[in-house]
Formats: sequence, structure tokens, C-alpha cells
Amino acid sequence: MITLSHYIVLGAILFCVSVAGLFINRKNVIVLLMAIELMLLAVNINFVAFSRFSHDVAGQVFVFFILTVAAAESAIGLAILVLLFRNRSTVNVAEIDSMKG
Amino acid sequence: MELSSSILLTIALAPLVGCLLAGFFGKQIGRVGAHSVTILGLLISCGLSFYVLYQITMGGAPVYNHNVYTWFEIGKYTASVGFLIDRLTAMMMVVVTFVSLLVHVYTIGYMADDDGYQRFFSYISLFTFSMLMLVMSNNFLQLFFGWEAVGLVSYLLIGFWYKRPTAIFANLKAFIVNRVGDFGFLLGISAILYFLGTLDYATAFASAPTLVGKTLTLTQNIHWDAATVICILLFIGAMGKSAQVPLHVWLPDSMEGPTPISALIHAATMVTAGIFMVARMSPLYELSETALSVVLVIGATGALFTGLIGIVQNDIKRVVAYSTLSQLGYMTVALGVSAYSGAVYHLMTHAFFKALLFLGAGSVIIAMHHEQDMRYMGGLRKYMPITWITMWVGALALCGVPFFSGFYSKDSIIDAVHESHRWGSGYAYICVIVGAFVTATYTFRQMYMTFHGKERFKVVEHHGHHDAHGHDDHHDDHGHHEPGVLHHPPKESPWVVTLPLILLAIPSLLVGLFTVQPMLFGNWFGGAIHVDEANNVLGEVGKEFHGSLAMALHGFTQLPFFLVLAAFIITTYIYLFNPSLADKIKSALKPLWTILDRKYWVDDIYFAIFARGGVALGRMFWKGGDAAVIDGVLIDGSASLVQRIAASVRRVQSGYLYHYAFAMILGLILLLGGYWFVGH
Amino acid sequence: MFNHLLSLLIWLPIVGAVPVLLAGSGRPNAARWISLLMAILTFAISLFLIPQYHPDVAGMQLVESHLWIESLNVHYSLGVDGISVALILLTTFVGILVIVGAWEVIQDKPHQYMAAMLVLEGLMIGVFCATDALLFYVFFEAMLIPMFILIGIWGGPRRVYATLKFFIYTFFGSIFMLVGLIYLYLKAGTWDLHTLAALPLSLTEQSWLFFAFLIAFAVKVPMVPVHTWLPDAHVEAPTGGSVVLAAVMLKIGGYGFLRFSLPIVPDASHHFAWVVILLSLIAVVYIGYVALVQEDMKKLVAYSSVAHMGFVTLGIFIAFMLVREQGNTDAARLGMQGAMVQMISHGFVSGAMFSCIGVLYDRLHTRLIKDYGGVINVMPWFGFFYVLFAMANCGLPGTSGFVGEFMVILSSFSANPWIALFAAFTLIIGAAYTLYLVKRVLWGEITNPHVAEMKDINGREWIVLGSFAALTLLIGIWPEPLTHLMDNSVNQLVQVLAIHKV
Amino acid sequence: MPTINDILIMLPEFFLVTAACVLLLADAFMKPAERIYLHWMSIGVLIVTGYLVLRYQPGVPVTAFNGMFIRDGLSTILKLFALLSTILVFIYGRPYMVDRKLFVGEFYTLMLFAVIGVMLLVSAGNLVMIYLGLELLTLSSYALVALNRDSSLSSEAAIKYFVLGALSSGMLLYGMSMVYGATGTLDLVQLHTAIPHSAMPHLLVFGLVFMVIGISFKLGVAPFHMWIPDVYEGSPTAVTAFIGSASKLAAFGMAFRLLATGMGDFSQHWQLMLAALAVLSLAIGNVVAIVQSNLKRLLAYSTISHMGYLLLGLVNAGPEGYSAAMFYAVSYALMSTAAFGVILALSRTGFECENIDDFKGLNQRAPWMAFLMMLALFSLAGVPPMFGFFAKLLVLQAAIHAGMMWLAIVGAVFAIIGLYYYLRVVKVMYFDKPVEGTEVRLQPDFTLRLTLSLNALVLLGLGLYWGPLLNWCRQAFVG
Repeated sequence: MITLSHYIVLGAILFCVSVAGLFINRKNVIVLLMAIELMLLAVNINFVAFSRFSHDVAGQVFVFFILTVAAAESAIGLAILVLLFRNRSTVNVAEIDSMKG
Repeated sequence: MELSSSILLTIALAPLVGCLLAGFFGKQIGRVGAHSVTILGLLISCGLSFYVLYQITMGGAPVYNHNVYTWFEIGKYTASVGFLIDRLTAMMMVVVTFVSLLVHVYTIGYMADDDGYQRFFSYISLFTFSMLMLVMSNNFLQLFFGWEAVGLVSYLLIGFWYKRPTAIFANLKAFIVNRVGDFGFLLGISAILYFLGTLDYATAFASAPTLVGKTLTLTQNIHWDAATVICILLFIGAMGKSAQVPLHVWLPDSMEGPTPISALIHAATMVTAGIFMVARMSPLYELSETALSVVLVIGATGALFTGLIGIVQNDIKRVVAYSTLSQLGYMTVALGVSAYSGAVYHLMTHAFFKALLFLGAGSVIIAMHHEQDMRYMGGLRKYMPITWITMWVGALALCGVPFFSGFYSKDSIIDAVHESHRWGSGYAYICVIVGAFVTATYTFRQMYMTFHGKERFKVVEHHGHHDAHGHDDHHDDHGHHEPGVLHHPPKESPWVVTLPLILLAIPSLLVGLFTVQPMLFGNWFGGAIHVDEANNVLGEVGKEFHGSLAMALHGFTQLPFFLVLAAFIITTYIYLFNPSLADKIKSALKPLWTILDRKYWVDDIYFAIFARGGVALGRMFWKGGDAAVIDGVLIDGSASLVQRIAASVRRVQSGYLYHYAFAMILGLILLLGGYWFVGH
Repeated sequence: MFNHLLSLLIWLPIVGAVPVLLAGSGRPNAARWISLLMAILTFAISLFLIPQYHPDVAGMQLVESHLWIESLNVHYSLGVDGISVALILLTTFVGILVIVGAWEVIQDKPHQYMAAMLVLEGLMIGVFCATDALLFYVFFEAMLIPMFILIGIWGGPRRVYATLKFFIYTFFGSIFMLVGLIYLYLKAGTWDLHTLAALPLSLTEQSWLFFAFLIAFAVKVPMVPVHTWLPDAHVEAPTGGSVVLAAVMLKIGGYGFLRFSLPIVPDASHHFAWVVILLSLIAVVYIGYVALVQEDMKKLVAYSSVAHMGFVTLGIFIAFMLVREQGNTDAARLGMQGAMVQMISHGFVSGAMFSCIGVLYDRLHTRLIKDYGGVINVMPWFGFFYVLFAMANCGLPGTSGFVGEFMVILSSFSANPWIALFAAFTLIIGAAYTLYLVKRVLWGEITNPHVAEMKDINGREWIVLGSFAALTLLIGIWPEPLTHLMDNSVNQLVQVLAIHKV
Repeated sequence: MPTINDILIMLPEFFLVTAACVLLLADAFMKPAERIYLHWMSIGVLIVTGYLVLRYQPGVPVTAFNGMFIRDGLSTILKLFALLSTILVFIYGRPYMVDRKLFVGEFYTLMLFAVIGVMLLVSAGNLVMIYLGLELLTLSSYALVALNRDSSLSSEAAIKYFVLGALSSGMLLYGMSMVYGATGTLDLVQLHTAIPHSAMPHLLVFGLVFMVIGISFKLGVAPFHMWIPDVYEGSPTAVTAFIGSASKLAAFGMAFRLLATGMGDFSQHWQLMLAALAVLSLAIGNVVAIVQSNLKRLLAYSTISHMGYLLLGLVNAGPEGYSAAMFYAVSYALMSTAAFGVILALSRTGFECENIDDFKGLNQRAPWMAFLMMLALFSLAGVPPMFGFFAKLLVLQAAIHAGMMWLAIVGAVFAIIGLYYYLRVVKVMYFDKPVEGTEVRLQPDFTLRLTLSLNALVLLGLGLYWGPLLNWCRQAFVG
């Protein structure tokens, strides 16, 4: 029997993974984008689970919005990435530090 | 008839007007204008003073005590400016204005070629004004005003030749030492206000008896008698002004000023202000045996030991200066044994003969082209007979030779001390007796070295150069030409110089003879001076008084006279017949001589402790306290600390995305942890 | 006009600064004349205070009050008592002299200089008029801006350090007062000083507030140990800046004590009076010694200012001992009057001293004492003024410098002889450092050849020094009008601080 | 059932959306020479929107679309000032953008969409709306930051902003999901009522923490401030000005909606969090600003500290505190637009005029500009009689009123440190000699100078008379 808490834990794990991905990864910006997507998915899982268990559809509606926005977000993200590569000819996170202090 | 305030105001303000005219419009009115206006002012003021004296003594005018205007009025405390004119005041006014007038006249000759001619007249007139404010005051505030104002003028006049390093050192020293006295004086006034609630003489004296039994609480278990505290504090002021040990150090240096003011300020008038003040406060002093004993001992010490220094001085003015110190000691002794009128009487006679001596010395200095060292003088009597004779009059008066004014005042002081049974009077008696001998010694020594014996200077005629070298560039100092060499022979000074000498010689000779009876024994001062019956030593002395002539004749049989005689014989032998002996004695008594020559090292000690020490302390406070601790550590220290923190914190902003992200995660963890921490 | 006399006094110079700025650097003389006109006008108007203010009527007069921020109950409320009147007159008077004093001395952007001066003057008047705590604070702080500019632009070599130090120091002091005032507002629901005075407060509250106020005003006065901004500020400030700083701005500290510490937190003030008294005495003695060894004339005078302001704080706070421990209200009044007179007189004397130094500086462009010596030889008139002000500075009777110190010492003796003893020490040390300065600057042979070329003071400087001298002597010879002007207000204060809040 | 009334309530937003789309299309058919019309049209659009916001203003708070959209005093004020600051940004920014060949249609349309985001965000009555508004704002902002395609700094700033922004919105969403799970509703008002009897308070707090992070990020509160300095420095100054003003107002609105409207009864839990964050950002913002040499960066850090002060108002968790915080947000928007305005006015082709040294001796060259900058800086520093002082006064008062005297004292102390770096800039402008060779040329644009002068003088004017504005803010929260 899969209870609510299982879903929440799964969500939490995904969330942690994505967060870890965000600050452990020192290579490629693309990975960051993926991590972000993953985080949104974790959120989605939560919402769906909660809405399912509280018999309230609003949560699942929210998920649709999130998915849409996520698409837009990644579009912009990729655009910026392209821009960055054009200017820096690298997408290595460890090299993006010209502004600091 | 009642004195009118307008007269008194005129007396006080006439010199001030003269001062302002000569000071502000000196250039416009020129030298003649300057001395005319100031002397005119003094003439008015002096004449009116004599009139006031006449009114008070013979004219039967009542004691005048009225305020001119209110200075401030706060709650029950009021301070005013006003005049109290009784016999004491009247006498002082006459002495001050008379001597001042003569000094004004004398100055015409003495400062003839000085650039600061107008300035000088302005100063001495200002001094006269201040001194009059002091003596005429009817309250402590105005007294303090005059007290400090004369100090200011003395400061300006000692430093009159402001190019001389010695002069500007001396005037600074004089002012600060006086301030030490004023420090006590002001506290004394505060104490009076605290205990008696008034600054007005009459009220204060009236309520003085209430002081008995009152105490001032210094700590839980130290309570001082109110009257004693007040009197000693006030006397500290007197010690400053009247150069009593240990605050005497400024007076000899003050000789850096031109001679006329040495006569006026540092002999005749200002330095006696302390004596006058104590006499004025007699109702208070009578309440405190302790205070009077202190006065007595300090005075006696001064009378003897400063006199001793006089013996080894070679500067003609300094000899007179030290004799002044010692005479002030006599006056203080008189105060100490409650012989206030004796003190004031000696103050008066001393004013005449000491002014005479100074002016005479000045006349000699003129003749010697501002050579003040007696070792380069001698045999001057044939060049300047008037100066010679008049100075002898002064000298004999100073020594207290019978019939001379000094005899009456000084001998009665000695007798009074003899009569007194106050604590310290024994010591005082020894001091004043020995002092008599000392006085005579340095006086005769001075006279001989100056006027008698063979000339120790040579005259080298310089033609042409002579006019250029008037004695106006003397301020630069006395050392331009090598010592003992004159460019033309000394000659008697002009009449403006000699006239005052003569005018001063007369009272120095005669004033005692005619005034001793009333002023000393006749309770002339009446209410002005208050003496308890128990302390009335002069009364005791007066019992043997049978007229001034008799007193003089009787004086020849007294110990003081024999001491003077002894001194006369010794000095005559040494300085007229065997001059080399002086140096032999000097070398024989080398250590003693050194002690006296170094003035008991008092000046050196003071300089080391207070001047150098003060500067060192100040530097320590400044560099150590302000610069190092407050600014260095607290202010700039914290500023740079913030800077350093900032510099390190900014490194957290590394520019790396993952650090930024990590910071956010950290924040998350902190918030959660914080919540968990608070929650449980 | 008379119902808005105070507003007029505040805003006339501030608004007057606008045309001065507009006159622009192009026509410096226009700027100078306009600002002089404004200053004189302000002074003229301030003279109306004398007939308009009735010394025998207690309480605030010429009151103006308009609701400023109703949701915070802040009022634009002005009013004056004797003390404020005296200080306002001082301000407007000095206002003229600094503008005259800067006439051709300031060549770089004179219009900005003059404008800043005028704004500063208006704000300072505002401080003395404000009877609303927040309004007071606004003026109190706003003052810093023009002064910051004055020191920063026209100052000496280390002006930046000095002016930053000045600004931050003072800001540091006052920000805590602000917190305290907010606390009071939240408690009382009003900023009106009169109401706050009546507000009951526990001793703990009072103590906190007392120290909040103490920091603010101690920095301003300044008291040891938060005085170190003053020497720097003075040394670097242009002459006019120093004059205003010494003559008026420091007074605001003492004034603040009267308006805030005494009425609002009387019990704490009494409880901690010893702190202030101790600090004041330290100021007299310790600072006296520090002043003795200064090599820079301005620094020396700055330190002497600290010492003199010590008498102000002393006079204010011995009142507590006198009233509460001995019930001797008259002595308290004497001391408080002394403090007030000292404030006014120090305004003239220090202002004059700094003007004198300015005169020398304009000629030789150095403030180091060792560069001078024998100035009297070439500048006799200057010498006359310099000696006069020096004497006033060491409290010679007959000059205003004496009056305040005299009164404070008299009354402090009644409080405790030891206090009087240390206070009176200023007679010695004050004379020492002042006359030592005079000795080294004025007297002696000319050593520096440039000194020989110095010209005596010109007409403009004559006006400045002369007017200072006139007032110094006037107050010294006849302080009664001044004391009478303030007597009623001082008496009221003394009554107030007798009232226990707990 | 949605009625026409709902439309009317949202009229300003609808208008702005339509207008934005129209302009987007119009831009496609415009020659570069005609783009100046676009500029004025967008300003016109914003003005009309502002008019609409003011017009048809219901006396009481009303909702539309089943509580999705709230229109109340708060939203009105925030919208108005957001619109105002956007207009200012357009005016100040035009010459700058022209100089940099960035005077393109995207700038305007993106800005307009961002403004729409702001307006939706501050009026959001539902977590979904908050998310959508926020994303609309941030996504546009990402693009705006990256607008200068050829600048590597710009794109670096963009990527940083984007990644961190995404992370924060992810966290926000995660928090929302928790709250949703704990209460079973997304509607803020219902949330408010549901919280007291929630089955899983711990879950609730868990969600709260995440949402607070989302808010803090948007406000730029330490330790979620890391993006601010880099983005401020990297993006075109005009965009920086927008991010520094309008989006701060939005962030405040969001904070209010989530914390007050949504979790008002939960305040005892978030008060302390905010207090802690406030102290941290006061410290970091003020201290690190001291060592900055780039003015935009310095202003970034000053933003961080100012957001700390804003939190001082929020921790009060009462109408008084909210109004104080809003007052602060508004005042900050005005101050920062003025400050950035001066930078924009002084910069020109090839010269960003963003280093503090570029301002050396400005008083000699452009006294008026120096004066305006000084007004802005003293206002930021909170020196009376400037506007900024009274904003600080109010938040300090709010904190003390909330019984957090210690917080107020911390705020006071850091105000002193803060003062230093503002004074440093004034010092550079007034006390330093100009650097030879570099001469400041002012943007000739008249409207810019006029508006900028007004903007800066308003800081003084409002300082002298700020009562009405405060009342207005107060009224937004009563009832």
C-alpha cells in the first residue's frame, strides 16, 4: 500500500537530488537546467499526490501551469545559454566568475 | 559731608579714559599728547583722592558704601559693582594715585626714546584704574576683577619689551604664578558665598560671626573650620599677588619690565594688594587663629630668607626686588599677629621709600646706559648727586633708622611680633630681627657698590655713534656693548626723573614722624579694620608710645638699631676699605653663597616639576590618551576593523554559481534548523 | 509677521540660499552680497525677538504649531524661551560675521560656500526653536549636511578624514537618541517635548533614555572621551566653518541636555549626574594639559573649547546635586545660569579666536605655532585683539569668559568643594595654554621672514574682530541683561528637575 | 460564475496586456527611426494603465474570478508606483539604450510584460496566481538582463539570475506544495482560515520556510542575495534600475500576500525568521558595500541592506508594520530610480560611468547632477530631512512596537556603517579633483533631466511633507 508519505518522500528525494545537482555540478550549465526541471517535477509529484489524497483537483491544475511555465523557463534558459556560449565560447560553470566580490 | 558717587567714578575712570586715549589714538595724539592726557587723568584722580581722604578724615564724611550697578542677580545671589570708601580705602587711593602720578612723570624721562612710549602710558594708566577698582571695591566680585586686572597689566608691562626672550618668559611666569594664587582666592570667594551667601563686604562682615562652629565637609570624617578654610584660601590669593613664599618666584623676574613699573606695580602698589586685602578682611581673619598663624609663619619665612638672597645679587634692580619680597614678608608678619594697621602702615611707608629706591635705581640705570650690574658701577655720587642723596634717604628708611618713616612702621611691627603670643610668633620674631640686619646689609652694600668706592666702569667716547645709540635699542638688551664700557660719562638725570625722587624722598623721610601717632596707635582706621581685644598687640605696643620723637629716640636703644649699626660697620669696612674681602668671604662661604645665588633652587624645582612636568604630562595625555587610545583604537580601530571584515566577507561572493546556490541551501538549512531549534 | 517670527527666522536664510546658488560661480560678488544681505536681514529680524519676548513670562513664547504628520502625530511646533532667544541671537550674529569673514578669503565656488552657511544658519536656528522632538531631531541631523560640505570642500589637507569623522561621529551619537525618541513616542503617543516632560517613566527606562541622550549630546558638546572629532574638524575646517562649529554647533549639545535629559529623564539624570560631572572635570583638567602641548593653533583652541564646554555640562548637572541633595535652588540657578552664559560667551570667544587664527592663516597659510613668533611687531592691532580674546579665553574678569566660569565655580563649591577645586584648576591650566600660545605666536623677535611681510588687519577683519571684542567686553562688564533674559527659563528648568518622576 | 464585473476589476491588467501585445505587433512593422513612437506609446500605455488603476477604485477590497485576483489599497499603491518607476526607467533609459544600440522593441514589450507580472503578483489571491505573476516578471527580467547580446557580463549575469531564480521559484513551489498539502487549498484567503486547524502544522512550517526563501530571494535578502550584485552590475543599467525599483515593489507585494494574507495567523513562526534574515542582510549589505568600487555593485549591496530594513517593518506583523514596510518599499523605489537615473544620465557610448571614480569632481563639472545624486545618496543613507530617513524612522518604530528593541538597535548601528559608503560617494563627487582627460558629458535629453530633477527633488519634498503618503499606506491595511 503506497501512502501519501511515500510520495512526499519521493518528492523530497528528487528535490534533494536536483538541489545537489545544482551546487555539486561544476561542469556544464546544461546540467543545471536539467536539475531545475527535476526540481519542478519533484514539486509536481507533491502537488499531484496532495491533490489526489485531499480529493481536491486544484493541485493538479497547478501542475499543468507549472509544466507550461517550466517549458517557457527552459526555453529562456537555453536561449541565455546560447548567448553565453556565443560570448564566452564555453558553458563551463567554473569559468563563469568574471563578476565577483 | 557725604561723598558723591560722581567723584568716586571720576577718580576711577579718569585714568581709564587716559589709557584709552593714549592707547587707541597714540599715533594721532603723539608722545606729548599721550603723556599729557594720562598725566592729566592721574592729576584729576590724585587730587580727588586727596580730597576724599580729607573728607573722610577731617571733613567728617561718613563711610561711603553704595553700588553703582548690578552685575547679576540670580535668586538670592547678587553681584554688583560699587564703592566702599573708608579710611583704609582713602589711604590706599592716595598712595596709589600719588605714586602712580609720580611714576607717570618719571616715565617721561625714563622712556623718552622708547618706541612704545604711548603704549606704556596707556598701560600704567590702565593699571591705576584697575588698582583703584581693587581698593575701592565694596564686594568680592569687583575685588577679584581688580585683582586680575592688575595682574593683566603687570603681565603686559613685564613683557613690555616683548622682543626680549627673558621678558616674555617672565611675564608668562608672573601671570601663571599669580593664577595659582587666584585659584585659591576664587575658591575662597566661593566659600564665602557658600557660607555667608553674599559677595558684599558689609553683609559678609556683619554675618561673619555666624561662621563660628560651621565646618566644611571634605570627606566623611574630615571637617574643616569654615573661617579657617575661607581665610587660608583667600590668603593663597594674597600669596600670589604679594609674592609670599612659596609663590614669590615671579617677582624677581618681573624686574624684566621697565623700571617705572617695577617701582609702581612691583614695589609700591600691586604687590601690596594682598596685604590690603587681608587687612580688609580682618573681621574674617580674626575668627581663625590657625589661619593667622599660617599667615604669620609664611610672612616671617619670606621676610628673612628672601632678604638673604638680596645680599648676593649684583643686579641693582634685583637687590631692590628681593628687599621688596622681604618687606612684604614684614607686612604679612604684621597681619599674622593681627597688627593689621601696622601692616597697612608699613605698606604706605614702604610704598614711598621703595618707589623711591626703584626710581633711583632707574635713574642710575639711565645714567649707566641700561647697565644694571652693580659690579660695573661705583663712585656715581659725584655724577648724580640728587639721585645719590634721595636714594640714601630711601635706603635709611628701608633699614629702619630712627626718624625715617620706615623706622616707625617696621619697628612697631617688630614690637608687635614681640608682644604676640600666637603660635609661630617666636619663630617670626627671630626672622624679623635677623631680617633687620639682613635688610641693612644688602641695602648698604647696594648703596656702596653703586655710589661709593672707585669707579668700575670706563668711559670710551664714541663720537657720531653716540646719537644713533640712544638708549632706545636697549630693549634688545643690556649686552650690546661689553659690560662696564660707557660711550659718554654718566650724568644726572633730567628733572622729570629727579623731581619724583625728591617728591618721594620727603614722605620717606617725614611721613612716619607725623602720622605714626594717629595711624598706628590712634585707631585711625576705625571700623575699617577689626581686631579682637585679645589679639590687639598694637594696643600693647601703643602703651609704651609717648609721641613719635620719643619713639625715635627710644629706637636708638633698641636691638634692631644695633643690628643696623653692625651691618653698617661691616659693609662700610668691606665695600669702602677692603673691597677684595667681599670675594674672599664669598669663596669662604661658597656653599652658603651658592644656595643663596641659586635662590634655594626653588625656581629650578618649579620649572622642572610644573613647566616641564606639565608639558610631559600633556604630551602623554595627548599622544597616549587621545591619539593612541581614543582615536587609534576606538575610532580608527573600529573603522579599519569593519574594513577588514568587509574585505573578508566579500570573498564569499566568489562569482561561482554553485557557491551562490550553496549559500541558498545553507540559508534553507539554517532556517529549518533554526525552526527546529526554536520549536523544541 | 510676529506670529510667524520663528518660522521666518528659520526659513529666510534657507530659502535665501537659493538665489545665492543661482547667482552662481559666474558672479561671485553677487552671491556674496546676496548672502550678506540675507544674513543681515536674518539678524535684523532676530532682533525683534528682544521686544517680542517677555523675560518675565514663564514658558515658551512666540509659539507656532501646525500638524505636520497626523498619522504619527508629529507637529511643526516652534517656541522660544530665554535660553533659545539668547542662542538664536548668537547664531544670527555669528551668521553675519562668518559671511563677512569669508568675503574674499573663499575664492573657490563662493556661492556654494555662502549658500551652505545660510542653510546651516537656518537649521541651527531651527534646532533652538523646535519644541517637537522629531522636528528637533530633523534639524539636529540636517545640520550635518552643510557642515559636511563646508569642511569637505573648503577644508585643509586632511579635510576628507576630518569631515567623514565629524559626520559619522555625530550621526553615531544621535541615532541612539532617535531610537530613544521612538520609544518615547510609542509610550506617550506624541513628540511634544512638553508632554514628554510630564510622561512618567520608570528608573530603568529613564536610565536607558538618559544614556541614549547622553551619547547624542556628549558627542555634540563634545565631552571627553567622545571629543576627538572636534580637533580634527576644527583644524581642517575653513575659518568660517570653525567659527560656526565652535560658536554655535557645540552649544546645541548643551542645549539638548536642557531640552531632553533634564525634563524628560530627571531621575536618571540625577542618578548619573556624577558621570557627567566627572567627565566635565576630566575635560577641564585632562584636556587642559592636552591643549598645553598642541603645535597647531586651531587644535589648541579646539581643545580649549572642549575644556570650556566642560563648564557648561558641569553647570547643568551640579544643579541636580544642589536641588535634590541640598534643596539649594538658588545655587542651582546660579550654576545653570553660569552654564548658559558660558555657552554664549564661548560662542563669542572661541569664534573670535578662530577668526584670529583665520587672519593669520590667510597671511601665512600655516597654522603651526612654530611658524609664527613676533607677530605683534608687524600687526599691533591684531595683537591687541588677540591678547584680548586670549584673556577672555582664560577667563579674565571683565571679559565674558569670566562670567560663566565664575558662576559655575561659585555654585559648584556649594555642591561639593572638590568639584569646585578641580573646576577652578582651569584658572591655572587655562592661563597656561592660552598665554603660552600667545607667547609663542605674538611676542618675541620675528624669526620667520614671511612674518615680517605680514600686513596688519584690514577693515573687514576689523569689523569681525571688533564686533566680537565689543560683545565679549559687554557681557564681561555687564552680564545682567543676559542673565535676566534667561533667568525665568532657567528658574523653570530648575523647578522641573526638582520633580521626581518615580 | 465570472461576470463582466470581474473583467472591470481587472481592467487595468487587461488593458495593459492588450496594449503590450499591440505594441509587440506594432514594433514588427516599425522602422528603427520610428521606434521613438514606441517609446512614447509605451509610456502612454503605462500612464493610461495608471489612470485605470486609480479610476473605478472600489472602496473596499474586492476579488475577481473566485478570489484569484484581489484588488485593494495595497495593490493599488504598489501598482501605481511600479508603473511610475517603469515610466521613469523608460525615460532615463532611452538615451542609454540608444547609445548602446539596444533601443529595440523587445526592451519595451518585455518591460511591459514584466509590469504585468508585477501587477498580477501584487494582486494575486491564489498561490497559482502568485506563481504565474512571479514567473511572468522573472522570465521577462531574465530576458531583459540578457538584452545586451554582445556583452559577456550581461549574459553571465543572465545565466546566474536565471539558474538561481529558477532554484528559488522551485523552492517556492515546493513550499507551496507543502502548504497546499497541509491545508488542502491554494486560495490565500481560505488558507488564512484553514491554517489554525491544519492537521499537519509541521508540514505547514516546512512549507513556510520554503516560501520565505522564495520571498527572500525575490527581495534579495541575505543569504539569498548572491544574485543581486552580479545582476545589478552585469545587466544594462536601465534594466538594473527596473529590477531595483519595480520588482522590489512586486517582491514586497508577494511577501505581503503570502505571509500576511495567506499565513497571517502563522506570524509568530515567520517573525523570528524574518528578524534573523533582516539582521543578516543588514550586516552583509552594509559591510560589504564599503569595499565596492563599482557604483552599481555598491547600490546592489545597499539594496540588500535596505531590504533588511524593509523586513524590520514586516516583522511587526501588524497593519502598522505592513504600512511601514510598504512605505519603505515605495521610498526605496523612488530613491533607487533617482540614483540609477543619475548614472544613466552621465553614461554615454563606451562609458558606463558606473565606477565610483568616474564621479570624481562631479561638482566641478555638473554641479546640478552632483546635487541630485547627493540628494539621492543622503536619502538612501537616511539622513533627515530626506525621504529615506522617515522610511527608516517608520520601520524602526514598527520593530520597536513589535517589542524587538534589539532589532531596532541593530538597524540603527548598521545605519551608521551604511552612512559611511554613501558619504564616500558624496566625497568623491564633491571633495575630489576631477580626473584629467575624462570629462563628463551629460545626456542632452531634456525630458530625462527634467524628470530626474523632479524625481530627486521629490525625495526632499516628500521628506518635508510625507504625511499623506503615509496615510495612504496606512489606509491600505486598515479593515
